[in-house]
Amino acid sequence: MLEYTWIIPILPALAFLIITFFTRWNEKLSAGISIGAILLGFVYSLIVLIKVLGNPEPFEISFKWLELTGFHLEIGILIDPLTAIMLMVVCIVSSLVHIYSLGYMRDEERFSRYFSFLSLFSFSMLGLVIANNFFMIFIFWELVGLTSYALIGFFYPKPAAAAAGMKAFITTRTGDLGFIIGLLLLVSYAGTLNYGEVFTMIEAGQIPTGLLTAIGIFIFCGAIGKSAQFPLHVWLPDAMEGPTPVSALIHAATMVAAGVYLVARSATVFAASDSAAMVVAIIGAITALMAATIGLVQNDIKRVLAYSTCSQLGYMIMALGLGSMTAGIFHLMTHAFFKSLLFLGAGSVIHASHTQDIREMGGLGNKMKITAITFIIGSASLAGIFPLSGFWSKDEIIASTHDQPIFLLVALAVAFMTAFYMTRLCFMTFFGKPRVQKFYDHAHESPKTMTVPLVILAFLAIFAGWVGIPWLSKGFGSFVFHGHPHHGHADYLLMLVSTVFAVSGVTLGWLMYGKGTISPDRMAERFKPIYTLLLNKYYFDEIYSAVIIKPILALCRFLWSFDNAVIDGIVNFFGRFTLFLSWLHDMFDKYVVDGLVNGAGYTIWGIGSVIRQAQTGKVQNYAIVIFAGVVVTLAIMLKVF
Amino acid sequence: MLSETASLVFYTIAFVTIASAVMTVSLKNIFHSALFLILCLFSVAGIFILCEAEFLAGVQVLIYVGGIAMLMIFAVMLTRQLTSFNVKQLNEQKALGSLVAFCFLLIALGAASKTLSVKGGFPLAENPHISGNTTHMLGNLLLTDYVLPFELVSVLLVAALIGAVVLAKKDEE
Amino acid sequence: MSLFKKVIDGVYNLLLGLKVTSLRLPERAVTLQYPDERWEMPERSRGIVVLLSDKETGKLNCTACLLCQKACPTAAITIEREKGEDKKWHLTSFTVDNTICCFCGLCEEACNFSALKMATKYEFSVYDQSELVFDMKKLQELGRDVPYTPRPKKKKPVVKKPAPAEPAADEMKPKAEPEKETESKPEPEAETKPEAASGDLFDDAKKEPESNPESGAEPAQKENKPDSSEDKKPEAQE
Amino acid sequence: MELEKLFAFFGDLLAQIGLTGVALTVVVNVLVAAMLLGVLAVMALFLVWWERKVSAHIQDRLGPMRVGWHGSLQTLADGVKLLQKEDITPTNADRPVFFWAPVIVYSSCFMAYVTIPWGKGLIPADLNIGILYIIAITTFTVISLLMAGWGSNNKWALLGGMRSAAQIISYEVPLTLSILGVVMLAGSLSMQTIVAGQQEIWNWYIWRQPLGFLIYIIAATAEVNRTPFDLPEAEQELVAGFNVEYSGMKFAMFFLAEFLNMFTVSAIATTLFLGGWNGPILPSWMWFIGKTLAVVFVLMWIRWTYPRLRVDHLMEFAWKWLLPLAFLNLVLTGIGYELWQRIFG
Amino acid sequence: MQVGLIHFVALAAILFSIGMYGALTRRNAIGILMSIELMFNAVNINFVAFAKFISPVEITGQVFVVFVIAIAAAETTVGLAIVLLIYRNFKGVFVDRVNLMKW
Repeated sequence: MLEYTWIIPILPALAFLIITFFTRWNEKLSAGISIGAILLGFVYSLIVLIKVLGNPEPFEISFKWLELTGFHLEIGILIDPLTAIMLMVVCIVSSLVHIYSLGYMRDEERFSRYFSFLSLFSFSMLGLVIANNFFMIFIFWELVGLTSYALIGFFYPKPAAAAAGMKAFITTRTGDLGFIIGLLLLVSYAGTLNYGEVFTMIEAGQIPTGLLTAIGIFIFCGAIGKSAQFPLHVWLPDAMEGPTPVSALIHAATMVAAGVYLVARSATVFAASDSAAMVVAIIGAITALMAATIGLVQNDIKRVLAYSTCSQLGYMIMALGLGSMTAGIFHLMTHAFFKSLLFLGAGSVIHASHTQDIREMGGLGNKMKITAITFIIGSASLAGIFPLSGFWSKDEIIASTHDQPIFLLVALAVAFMTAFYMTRLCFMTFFGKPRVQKFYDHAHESPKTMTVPLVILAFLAIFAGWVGIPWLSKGFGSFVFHGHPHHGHADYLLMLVSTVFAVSGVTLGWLMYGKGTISPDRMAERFKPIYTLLLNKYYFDEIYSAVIIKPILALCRFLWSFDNAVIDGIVNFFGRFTLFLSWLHDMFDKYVVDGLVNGAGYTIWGIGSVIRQAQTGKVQNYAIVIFAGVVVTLAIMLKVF
Repeated sequence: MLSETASLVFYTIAFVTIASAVMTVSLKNIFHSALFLILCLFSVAGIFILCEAEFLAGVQVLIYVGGIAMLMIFAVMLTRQLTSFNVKQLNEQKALGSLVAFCFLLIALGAASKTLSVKGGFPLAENPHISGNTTHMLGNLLLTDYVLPFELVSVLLVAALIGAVVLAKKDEE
Repeated sequence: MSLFKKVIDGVYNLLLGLKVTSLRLPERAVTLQYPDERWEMPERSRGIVVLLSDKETGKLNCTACLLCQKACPTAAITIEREKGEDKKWHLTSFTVDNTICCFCGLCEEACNFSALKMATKYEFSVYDQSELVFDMKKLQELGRDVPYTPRPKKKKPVVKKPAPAEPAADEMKPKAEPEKETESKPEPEAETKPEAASGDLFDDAKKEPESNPESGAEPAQKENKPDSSEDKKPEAQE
Repeated sequence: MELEKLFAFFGDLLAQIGLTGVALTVVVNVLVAAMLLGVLAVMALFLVWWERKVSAHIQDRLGPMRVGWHGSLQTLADGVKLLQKEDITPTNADRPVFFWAPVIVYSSCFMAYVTIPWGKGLIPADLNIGILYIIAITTFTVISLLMAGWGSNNKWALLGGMRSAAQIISYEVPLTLSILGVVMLAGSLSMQTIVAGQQEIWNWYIWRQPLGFLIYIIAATAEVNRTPFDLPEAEQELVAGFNVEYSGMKFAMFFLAEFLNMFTVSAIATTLFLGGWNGPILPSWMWFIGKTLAVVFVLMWIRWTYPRLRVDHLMEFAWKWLLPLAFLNLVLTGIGYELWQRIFG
Repeated sequence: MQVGLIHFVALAAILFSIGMYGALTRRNAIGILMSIELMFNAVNINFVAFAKFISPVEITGQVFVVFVIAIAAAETTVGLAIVLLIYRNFKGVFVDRVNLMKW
């Protein structure tokens, strides 16, 4: 069974091909094919998960693709608990998003193309997950980036969408540059890119630690780009220009988690290099804190969620950097469910109210009960309210930081802020009085295809975390870390503290936006500089524009003028000079060389006109000569004479 | 060596083959030529069976008789003024041609007798009997040792098919 | 996909065709074994021309008035006549050339004396074309057993008057008009020639009397009833 | 099998007379051939009668009723009539070609019966290239049709012959490909082996090759020039096509060959797809003939249901539909076989 | 006389020579193609005969016959297409009238 796991990514790939080449003109059929493929993949990944649960030994098949002196590239699949979990997460979220899109994208143009892109994305993401070496993961990494680009810019007639797509692509490519450097370093030293072989070498200490640190940091660069970590996080909020289901799938649950997955996958590298791990942890912490603070003041519902994603990813990365792979992956899983739930819920809200600004919403809870309830469940899960799944995974992360006070502080602060901004979001969206009557009147509950995925995801957001509750003897930790059972010990004090932080965040949010005891405007007035800073996202885009983009453009302009004036001048001079020379040559050619050539031609023509009499033009005359030649040759060879 | 009966059959078939081949090249009516060509090809299939190549015999009949000869007849029918007996059917080099062909025959026969009759000149199998199912053996060989030529031939056939269509298609005005 | 739909439609229709033919297969044949069995011809079908004669006297009804000859568009009818002592024309020869007759029935229309009729007979194949020219004798022979309605004499309408007064008459009025003539001249041939009664007219007429059974219907009508209801046997023709 | 015993008996008898070796083989083979010829002649006569009856009843007619019970001897009477007819050869005909065409058509369709298994052990010769042999030998039919068309020196005949040849060559491709599916499953070209693979009704290849069967039936209908693919004969356009100039016994040979060909393709369909002579209780040859006649009936049913195709539709159907479908069938067969082997093998 | 390899080879040689004669002397392009088919068949006879008499275990010769038949089919197809073109352009199929390549 396991050796056919490659079918899971191949199914969406086939769907992509079929839609692109055959059924593009039939929208319903295209969507059906796409959904069918991912559902089949889901069923199969369920089987895989069950198999892996039964026997968590890593299963690997591969074959050599390219054999070069010194190293080889291979293609293969690796199924271990990590892969199985990721497969499950990707398949679930992907299938639900597919179904959701059926409703969300119903009236859009290029419906088939949308589904073909979704299928392609599923293919690349699933391929990324089951790859057994860094080379394959890089290929799928890029494919994921490509489809992300295509999907963000799906509404390309809108300039903002096109620009966002480009921004996402270029920013992540910056990170990928680091990634590929890391891979080149690795392959040049280790001679292989297969996980197992590389890790064995590292564990055996065959790679010097300094080099390992470089490799780790470079590989982490890729994760920084893909997972929108500081300082390359700027693309993720802009990516919200894409269709909301895409945001849910790619920019909340799967693609951005790829970075986390990559770090988790190469945990051995970071385990072997403390400084690399520290870099990872610091970057994660910075991102978590920074994004959370920005999220506090944003007004676009999707942007809030985007910054929240950013911050949660930072959280995971931080946990990974601190060596707790279980916590990171566990949070990745639960986060995938509740964040996609939130995004899909946000999509439902946007679909209903035709606005993305939460200041224009309010009171929507009356009109959209299912959306509101599921959204609040998701928010609570994200805020880490007991006993929703977010609580358990967040708790694991906080637990992993407990011997590093700074990180503990950061973690708790982020937990607090998360709870606060999610409460703010919920209250501004679903409660209170409608602020803009037009949008409120327009609002309505979304169709079944949209609400059913929401309900399923809400269910998962509640219960998915229970696989990792600390007092479960064989919990998530022992499963993901086969061989090194690591189940979290229930640290009740920490749990209490984190709950207190979360609840206080919720309370503050309720006070400010629910009850109105504390006026948010007054707060903004009071902390005006900070507020402005946060509202402008720490001026990252402006800084990048001033520091990188403008100088480069200036340099380009300078180079262009240099090129135009100096180099072209030289070239033109040589051109004119050459023209003169050629004129001279032409004269010589015409009268001297041509004379010789023509003379030779006339001579040969004269001879030829005599000889050509032998050519009858009749094919059989030639044939008889050939056969006579054959006969003579044979006679000579056989010594007849 | 073939058995007594088989030898008899061989002489019969050989006679038919040669006679029909002669008719093929000498008849004036090209349609009759084609029919005798079919007879000749059919008797060659008989020769194949004598050589224990049943599958090839089937293929020979199927492709030569059912395909190639049929194409010939079609071409004959599509190109008129072929059966008029007034037209010369042989060109001016018939004497020379027959001389060359005859020389070739002599040399080939000489070479064959020379190499085959001398002991040790040519290693003949001790038991000239193909054991096993030739179809299976052929299939195995074609898909193992000779898979490259096999595929190349398929490409060639496709190319020939397309080429023939392109050639024979009337230009669209 | 319209292509798939087309294919499915096509296959469905092919199967439908098969179903239709297969349902036909076990049905009884509608054709007859011709020389053994024959269809009854409808009474007004137009076969060959025959000459009618008076049932009692056996003399031809023809008065040699030449009307039919003039009416014939193909000149198939040739009449020769001579004036007798009683200053009336007498028929000497009446030939119908069936090779040129077009069976239009104009002669029958033209005849004022019920002298000729297109009989329902259609089998007159012969080995020699010349045998197709029927002379008077042959025509009379053919017309011997042909049922017909004699033309009323001039004063007849007066006799006919009482007929509508009959109890059943009001119902049959629209249809029975031609029939009333049959009342006045009872048809001796009716019993022997029942097949003639299976024509449309008689069939229609039959039903109405049955609705008022025997309530003073005329004898002629009583005769008609058994005629039509009694018989479907085709062999009675010959 | 009772017939096997019969053969054995004859063999013994001949051996007792003193025949041995080659002579015995020759005599036995000639006897078998003669028997086969007899059976086939009777079968052809029966089929002609049956076709007429089936067509008549489909059209609510009676069909032949005069000669024998429900006209059962009608074909015989027709045969006698044809024998008496004048054997006309057109003046400018290509005489030898004109003469040999019916002979070749008849003998080629007769030769196909060498490898058709009539029952358990009832096969004249179980060649290991069985089905290939049949496909190969039936191509002579085309040659003879072309010969008939050419030899008649008549434009209708020539057109009919060429149409027929074009049609048969075109449809031979999907036909052969559809057969290949069965050959792949059976792993052999031998008819007996193929039959042996279909012991029980659920083993019949029709269940594993439904598409192949469909293609085969369609292509076979076209192969034997029957409606809806009867363009070569198209009475309304070509006044009966290649055999327009034939009369008397030569015409009868074409006619009988046509019906025998129908029987041949049905017999092949039976052997390849419908389990051949396998069946319970009844003797195997009865099963074979019964199944074959059932297929023949289907062909007749089709003939009297559908109208004739247009000539360009005919070619288009063969090359654009049947051929891709046949390839698809082949590919599916390969994949299915492989998967079957992987999962259950 | 019992038949051995030499007989087959002789038959093939005769057939080949006949084909060669036809190819060299027939004016009709279709006739030439037919003669070429005869030559192919002569070669095929040699192949199967050698396969039988020299290496009956490895029937390599028969494999080559398969290739020869396939190539013959391709050759005929293209050849006849060319013949049809010749017929269309020169209003006849006599190859000695096709002499545009001279001089």
